[in-house]
Amino acid sequence: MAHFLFFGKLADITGAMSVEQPLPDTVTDTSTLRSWLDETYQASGALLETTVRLAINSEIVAEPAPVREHDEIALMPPVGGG
Amino acid sequence: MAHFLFFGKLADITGAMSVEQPLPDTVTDTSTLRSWLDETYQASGALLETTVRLAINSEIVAEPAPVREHDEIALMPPVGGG
Amino acid sequence: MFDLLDQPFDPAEALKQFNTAIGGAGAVVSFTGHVRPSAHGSAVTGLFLQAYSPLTEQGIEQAIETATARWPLSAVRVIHRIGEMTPGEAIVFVATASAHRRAAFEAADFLMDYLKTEAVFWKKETGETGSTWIEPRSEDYQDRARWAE
Amino acid sequence: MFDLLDQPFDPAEALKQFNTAIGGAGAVVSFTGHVRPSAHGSAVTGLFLQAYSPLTEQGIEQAIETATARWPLSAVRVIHRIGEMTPGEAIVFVATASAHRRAAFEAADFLMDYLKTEAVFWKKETGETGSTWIEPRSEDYQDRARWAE
Repeated sequence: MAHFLFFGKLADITGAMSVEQPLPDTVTDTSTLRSWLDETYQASGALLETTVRLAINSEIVAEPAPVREHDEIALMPPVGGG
Repeated sequence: MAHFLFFGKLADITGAMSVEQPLPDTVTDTSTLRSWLDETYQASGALLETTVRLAINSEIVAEPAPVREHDEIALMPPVGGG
Repeated sequence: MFDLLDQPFDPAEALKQFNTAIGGAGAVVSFTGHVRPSAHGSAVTGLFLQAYSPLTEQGIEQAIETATARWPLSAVRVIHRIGEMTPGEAIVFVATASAHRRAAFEAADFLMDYLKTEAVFWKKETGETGSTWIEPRSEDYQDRARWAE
Repeated sequence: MFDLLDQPFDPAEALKQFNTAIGGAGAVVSFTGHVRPSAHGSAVTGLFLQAYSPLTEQGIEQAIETATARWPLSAVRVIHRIGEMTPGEAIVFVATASAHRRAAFEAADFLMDYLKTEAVFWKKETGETGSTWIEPRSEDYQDRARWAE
């Protein structure tokens, strides 16, 4: 199982903020991951956008990066507080 | 009588912050005023400096400007608070 | 130095506490961001701030270190709210203390630009016509770009 | 909007009062100047601030009007001490409120540059080795020149 976190507007698109889900064998890196997630959640490309960054196990990664079972994978749309 | 106010470091030079004093007949404008005051208080040119501005009756004046008996004449070295 | 709070706080109280620890600095600058009562002419009823720990905290602590290395600061304080907020409440408080006025101003300004564009938060505004996720405006990114070395 | 005080005041209390009157502005910046405990490596024991009423008040009110015309501010507050002060006490407090973060920062910065170089005050610092009248430094005049239109 991988642990997915959809932050900000992405949770509205996927319908969940936190999801535990096994990775299919075809998903080995962030590129195949994004395509699979975008299709699974019918996100119409929202999860493919370069403005959406990925953090794996609490570290923002330069893509492509490998993904593995048991990773915590966060999908982060543009950030900003204050 | 004119009313003289010496602000900041100028009071240390003249020995007084506030002085009532008649204007001599020779003093008719800010130029003759400065020379007369500088000599009277042995200020060694400190009252002639262009960084010392004059306010007459609570208004900073462009020099030369006329001076008269009963004026309140303030000699103001460089200002700055905060 | 930095706190993430899920409860309201009083920025004046934060300034009072900060002033007890400024180590003789002559200049103190504070910035407070409050939830606005309206946006684009329509009433705002609430704001929701989401963070991602520990990424959010790590990023802000790094930004404070950057500010401290770049300007001669004797103290820095950052408080940021998360969770549900109502109009008027303080979202963010930044205070800087320095012997130098410009350093205190610039460091507070720099930290706010970081918080607005790079700090790991997501912000949802709720109004009369529903909820919208708010992203930084282009002005925010331009402000942030002023500090590139 | 502006007060000249001959008694100590608490800048945090001033911020608290200011925050009650910011009219829904999202951004509040405050600057506080404190009497430094030392200058040029030697202890400061006191600071004396002299004003010339009503010139001092008129000038500051004019500067506030200039700031209000130049930036979209919903509130401005300036407090300035006169008389004898001791290290740590607040000399000056400036607060600005705006819907726009940059406006609040710039207006506070502008008002401080005015107060440092053009406000009608004279400042005498007393230390272990006697008293000195303090005039603005060249940096202060350079800071002030940034706002020339």
